[in-house]
This record gives sequence, C-alpha cells and structure tokens, in this order.
Amino acid sequence: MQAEGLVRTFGGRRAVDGVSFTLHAGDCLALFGPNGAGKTTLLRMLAGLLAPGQGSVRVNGVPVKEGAAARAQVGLVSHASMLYSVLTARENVEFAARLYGLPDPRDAAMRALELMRVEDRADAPARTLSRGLQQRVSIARAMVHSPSLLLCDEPYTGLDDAGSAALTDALTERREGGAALLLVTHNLTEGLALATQAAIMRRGRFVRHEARELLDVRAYQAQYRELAAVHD
Amino acid sequence: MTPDNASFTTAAYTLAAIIYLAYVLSLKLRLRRLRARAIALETSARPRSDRPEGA
Amino acid sequence: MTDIAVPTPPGMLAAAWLVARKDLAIEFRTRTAFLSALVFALLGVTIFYFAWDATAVAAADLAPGVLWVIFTFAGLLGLQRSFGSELADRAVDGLLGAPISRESIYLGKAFANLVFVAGILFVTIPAVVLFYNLPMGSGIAALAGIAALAAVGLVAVGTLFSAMAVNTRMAELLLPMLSLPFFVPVVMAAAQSSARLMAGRPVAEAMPWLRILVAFDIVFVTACTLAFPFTLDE
Amino acid sequence: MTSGQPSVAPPLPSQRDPLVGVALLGIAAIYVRALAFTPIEARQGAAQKIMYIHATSAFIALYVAFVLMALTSALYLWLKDEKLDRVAESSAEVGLCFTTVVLATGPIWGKTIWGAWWTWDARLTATLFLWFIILAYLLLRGAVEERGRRARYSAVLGILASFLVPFIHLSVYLFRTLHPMPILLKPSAPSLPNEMLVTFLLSFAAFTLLFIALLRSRYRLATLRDWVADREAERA
Repeated sequence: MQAEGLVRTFGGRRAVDGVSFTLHAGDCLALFGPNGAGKTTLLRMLAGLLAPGQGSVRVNGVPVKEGAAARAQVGLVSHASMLYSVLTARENVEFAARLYGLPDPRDAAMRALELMRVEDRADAPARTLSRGLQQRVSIARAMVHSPSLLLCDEPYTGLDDAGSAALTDALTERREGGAALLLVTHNLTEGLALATQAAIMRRGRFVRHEARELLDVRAYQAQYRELAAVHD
Repeated sequence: MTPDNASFTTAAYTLAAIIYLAYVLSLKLRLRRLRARAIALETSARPRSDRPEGA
Repeated sequence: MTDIAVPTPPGMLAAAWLVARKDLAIEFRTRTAFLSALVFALLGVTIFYFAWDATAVAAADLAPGVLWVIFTFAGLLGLQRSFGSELADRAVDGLLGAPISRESIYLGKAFANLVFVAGILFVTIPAVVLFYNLPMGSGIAALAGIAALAAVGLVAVGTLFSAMAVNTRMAELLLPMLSLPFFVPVVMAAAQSSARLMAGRPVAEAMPWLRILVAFDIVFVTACTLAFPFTLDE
Repeated sequence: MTSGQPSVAPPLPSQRDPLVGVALLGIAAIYVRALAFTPIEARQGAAQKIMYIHATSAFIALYVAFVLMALTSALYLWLKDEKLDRVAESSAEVGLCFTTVVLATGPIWGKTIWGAWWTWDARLTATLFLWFIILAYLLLRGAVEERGRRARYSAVLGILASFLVPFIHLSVYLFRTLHPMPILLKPSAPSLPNEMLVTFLLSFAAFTLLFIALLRSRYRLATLRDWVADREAERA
C-alpha cells in the first residue's frame, strides 16, 4: 500500500496535512496520536470512503478511489460497528462476503466468526450483542474477504481478555499470511506489541515514524505522553 | 369603454416596490451584521470569551 | 484461504440486487415502517370518503384523486426510513468500502423502496375499489399499471432526497419539501390518465399524460442514479 | 480549491453599494415612465401597466435566475469551485425575491382580466411551483452546516430542478388546455404599439440591472459569511 502526499481539509481546517508512507506485506504500523490529530480521517481515506483533497492511495498499484476493485483488498474496523442491528451476526458477515464477491459467502462468514471466537452467537441479532461481541463481529466482517490491507481504528476498545486474545491472534495470523496492517490506538503497549513500525500523528502530520526495533519504549512513552497532553 | 382599474395598478406597483425594497433592506442588514463579526474577528487575537454565537 | 475460485466483485445490477435484498430483509424483520405506512394509507382512504358529501360528488370520480394523494404521502412515509438503517452504526461505511459502485447502492435502495411502495399500493388500490365501489373491469388493470409507473418516478426522486435529508437536522420536514414539487407532474399525469381510463374514455385521450409519466421516469431514474454519488461524503 | 490559506484582510464589501443604488433609481424611473408617461391601453385599462413589472420580473426569475442557478450547480459538481456554489446560492435567493413579486402582482392583474384572483393560469401556476422549488433549495441549504456537503447537495437539487421545470410546464399547459380559461384577452407575448413597447424594453433593462446588482451584493455577502465561518472554525 502506498499513500502519497495525502491532504484533506474540512471547512478551512487541514485535518490531514501531507501524509506519505508505504506498507508492505507483513508490515504492521502502529499509529498513535491525540484526539483530533486526523487519524480517523486518514484511515477513511485509505479505505476509499473519503476522497483525498490532494495526493493518492494505491493498494497493489491500484488507486483505491476510482478502482472499486482496489477496495476489494481493503478491510476496515472503525469505532462504529458498521452492522445492521436487525440482522444477525451471520447475516451481517455473509452480506459483506457477498459484497466482496466471495465464491462461498456462507462458509467464509462462519470461518471469520470462528476466527474471532464469536461463532456461538452467529444467529443472534446484532443489537442483542454486547459492545464487545459486536466489535468482534465487526472485526470478523472486516476480515471475511482476507484483505491484503487491514485498517483498524482502536479495535481493542470494548474487548475483554478473550476478545483481545482472539484479535491479537487473528492480526498476527493475517500479518504472517502477507497482509499489511495499520493499527490506530491510544494504548502504547497494545500497539507496540504487534507493530513492526510506529508513528505519532499531530495536527494531520506524522511527527515521528520509525521502525519498531529502533525504539526505546520508555523514552517513546515519555515523549508520547508529553506530545499527547493537549488535544489537536 | 376602458375599465377604470387604476387602483389595481397602484396596488401592484406598491406591492412590488415593497417586496424589492424589503429584500434590499434584508441584504443590507445581514451585511452589516456580518461586517461587524468580521471586523471583531479580525482585530481581536483569539476571542475565547466573547466569541460571537455560531457561524 | 480461498479455494480456486478468485473472488469477483459483483456487477452493477448484482450488487444492486444484494443491497435491495438486504434492505427488504431488514424491512421484513421489523415490518413497523411498512405496517404504519399501510395503516396510514387505509385510514386516509376512509377519512377522504367522509370528507366529501357523497351525494354531491360521485365516489367514482373521487377515487383516483384520493388514491394519488394517499399514495404520495404513504410513499413519503416509507422513504423516510430507507436510509435510517444505513446510518445507524455507520453501516453505510461497509457499503462504501465494498468493491461495488456507488450507483448500485442507489439502485438497490431505490428498488427496495419500490417494493415497499408497491406493497402499499397492492393493498390500497383494492381498498379504494372496495370503499368507493368502483366498477371492476379493465379500469383497475389500467389503474395498477399507471400506479406502477408513478411509483417508479416517486421512488427514483424520493430515494435520492432521502439519502440527502437523512444527513441533515430537519430530515422529516426536508424530505417532503424537496420531494413534493417533483411529485406534482407525476401525480397530475397519473390522476388525469387514470380518471380518463376509469371513466372508460378512449385510451388515446390518456396518451399525452402517459407519455409525460414515462418520460419523467426515464429522465429522473437516470438523473438520480448519476447524481447519487455526489450526495456521499466524498 | 477552498480558501485554504487564511486571507488576512476580510473581503469587506463597502457599506454603500453603488450598483444597487443605481438599479433602484432605474426602477424608480421606470415607475414614473410607466405610470405617468405611457398611454393607458384601451381595452384593459390602467391595469395593463402591471405587465411592465410582472412580465419582466417573471422573465428574469425563470430564464435568468433559475437558469443561472441550474448552470452554476452543474458546473460546481464538475469543477468543485466554491465561487460557483455561491453564485448558485445568490441567484436562487434573488430569484426567489423576483418570483415573489411575480406571484404578488400576477393575481392583481389576473383579477382585472379574468375576474378571479387565482385561476390556475398555466404561467402563473408554473411560477408558483418554481417558487416552491427555490424555497426548498434554500431550506436545504439552511439545513446543512458543512460547506462541502451543502454545496454538493444544493448542486444536485439545482440540476434536478432544471429537469423538473419543463415537466411542470408541460403538465400545467396540458392541464390548462383541457379547461379553457375564460380569457377576455390572452396576455401572451405583447404586440404593443411602440410607445408601450419602449417602456416594456426599458423596464426589462432596469429589472435586469436590478437582478445583477442584487446578485452581486448577495454574492459578496456569501463570500464574507464563508470567510467568517472559516475564521471561527479556526478559532474554535
């Protein structure tokens, strides 16, 4: 995935102000930053939901915006569950599977639910599930077509230990399977555990971006706390 | 026989004039209000406290 | 992971059908919107009957007019909720992120709305025939045909405006305000042509109105489909 | 595309707008000329003079204001230039003012010709629907805060409305021909003696000037409003 010179303004304010980075298969970028730094806007642009004011996003060379095909390789987990509350967990994930044109939507849906260890509630309507279970179904939904680029916006929020474990295993398995991950989170330990690269975003720009191995965790935490003291 | 309906004409002309003038007036008032806000924003640095009501 | 068959994103119509099926499944499961629109329509038909002095105006002349007024407002009621389900929990992001075209989302929603409105008509027309004891015969088939044409026009415009109105503060007021001017030619054409056909007048007399109706459908289905992507937050 | 960098000086239009002043003077001159110096039409009487303001305002409302709104809406969707959106907004609002005048003066004139205030005359009815459409357009603009979305939504409505007007004219005329109006004199294109024709043409020019003046003033208002909104967004 290549993102070049991404800019997006909302009513005179530059939510994202010139972001460029590349993710290769097996990479996992942990993105930290205070509220309002533009993380969600960036994520929506990478997922093809929001057209960038300037710059471009390419997945395996195909621009995400124009080519609907490029979106077939992208999975998004956001704050909102993106589920239809009236439909059951299975129906939601199966609907997504059909949207991506999977040859076996039913089985793919069940496999995704099993991956997130929520298959026992497959036939419960989404609205009857707890916040954490909905989050798991939402993650299953984002992974049903085994995307080569997985974008997660604070996926761990609301997950209990079992849920977090399932998510970590799923993300690790996807990463080893050749997917590229972007993990937006406030939780340093969680983020750094999986990351191969780490970045901090302030006012729509990457103020720091380096490989995980080069990081001294304690210094990073100190600097992050001071950087994130004031919201953008 | 030419009907005597001059009163209708005056009614129509005055009504039209009222509507046009009312619109010109509304433009002028809105402009004045906005100018005041613009000047206020321009001169004061960061009017945290006295920020005028919403845009 | 996936076996030999490579996943191929569905084409325009296939995707539209997927969206429509999902919408109808949701509608069938909740049924509240459909039932309320239906009861609204039936109540309207009965109330209209008592709004006129039956001796002065023959019920048969009244019937088409009543049908179209009720049909318009019941349709509006149905359109109101069509995008509500998408915005709850940002489910629309799931659609926008999928490898399907924006236009197919519109066509899917529009088709689901069409089925919704057709369902209401399917009950309201017999009710009007019953309550206003219209002569059975060919007139009813013509009425149903015209209703279908009118429904397409209303739904094409109504779905687009509902997609816009749902994102604003005053959705309930905005949707009727935006849609009703567009419903004028449709309702006028439908009422005039059905009145003539119901009164047994030669079809030729109703032709000019039917032409307007068909032209309206063609123009606005294409225009709304092309305009829909612009209503999304690109 | 948008006014990204904060322009320091606010786009402050001057208090006294000379063009609007000149335009109003022009209209006053037309009033004097039409009322005092143009002969009264034999059959219709003085009421015929209403035509000088009614027909001209109607023409400008439909063929200038509305067409401008529809055109700039279409161009906005293509070019995404905010200035186009502001022109569309301004021409809609000024168009609404002109249409209101038409709907006010129309029935008064209609009363003298047809004996009834409102007779669903084809042109007047079409103007009524145009009035509703523009009102809906302005209501839509009022209901959306975010500038980009407001511009896109109103552009979409502007274009669809331009498709709707021919349908309305078609169905209203078809509806009317089936119910012949008790018209004494069909107020169609005026074949006027030259004295009245001159007044009509002058009046047309004056009202066009008025439209342009109001449009320009409303456009500057929109520019200033957006500038203020940006500054407040930044400060918030």
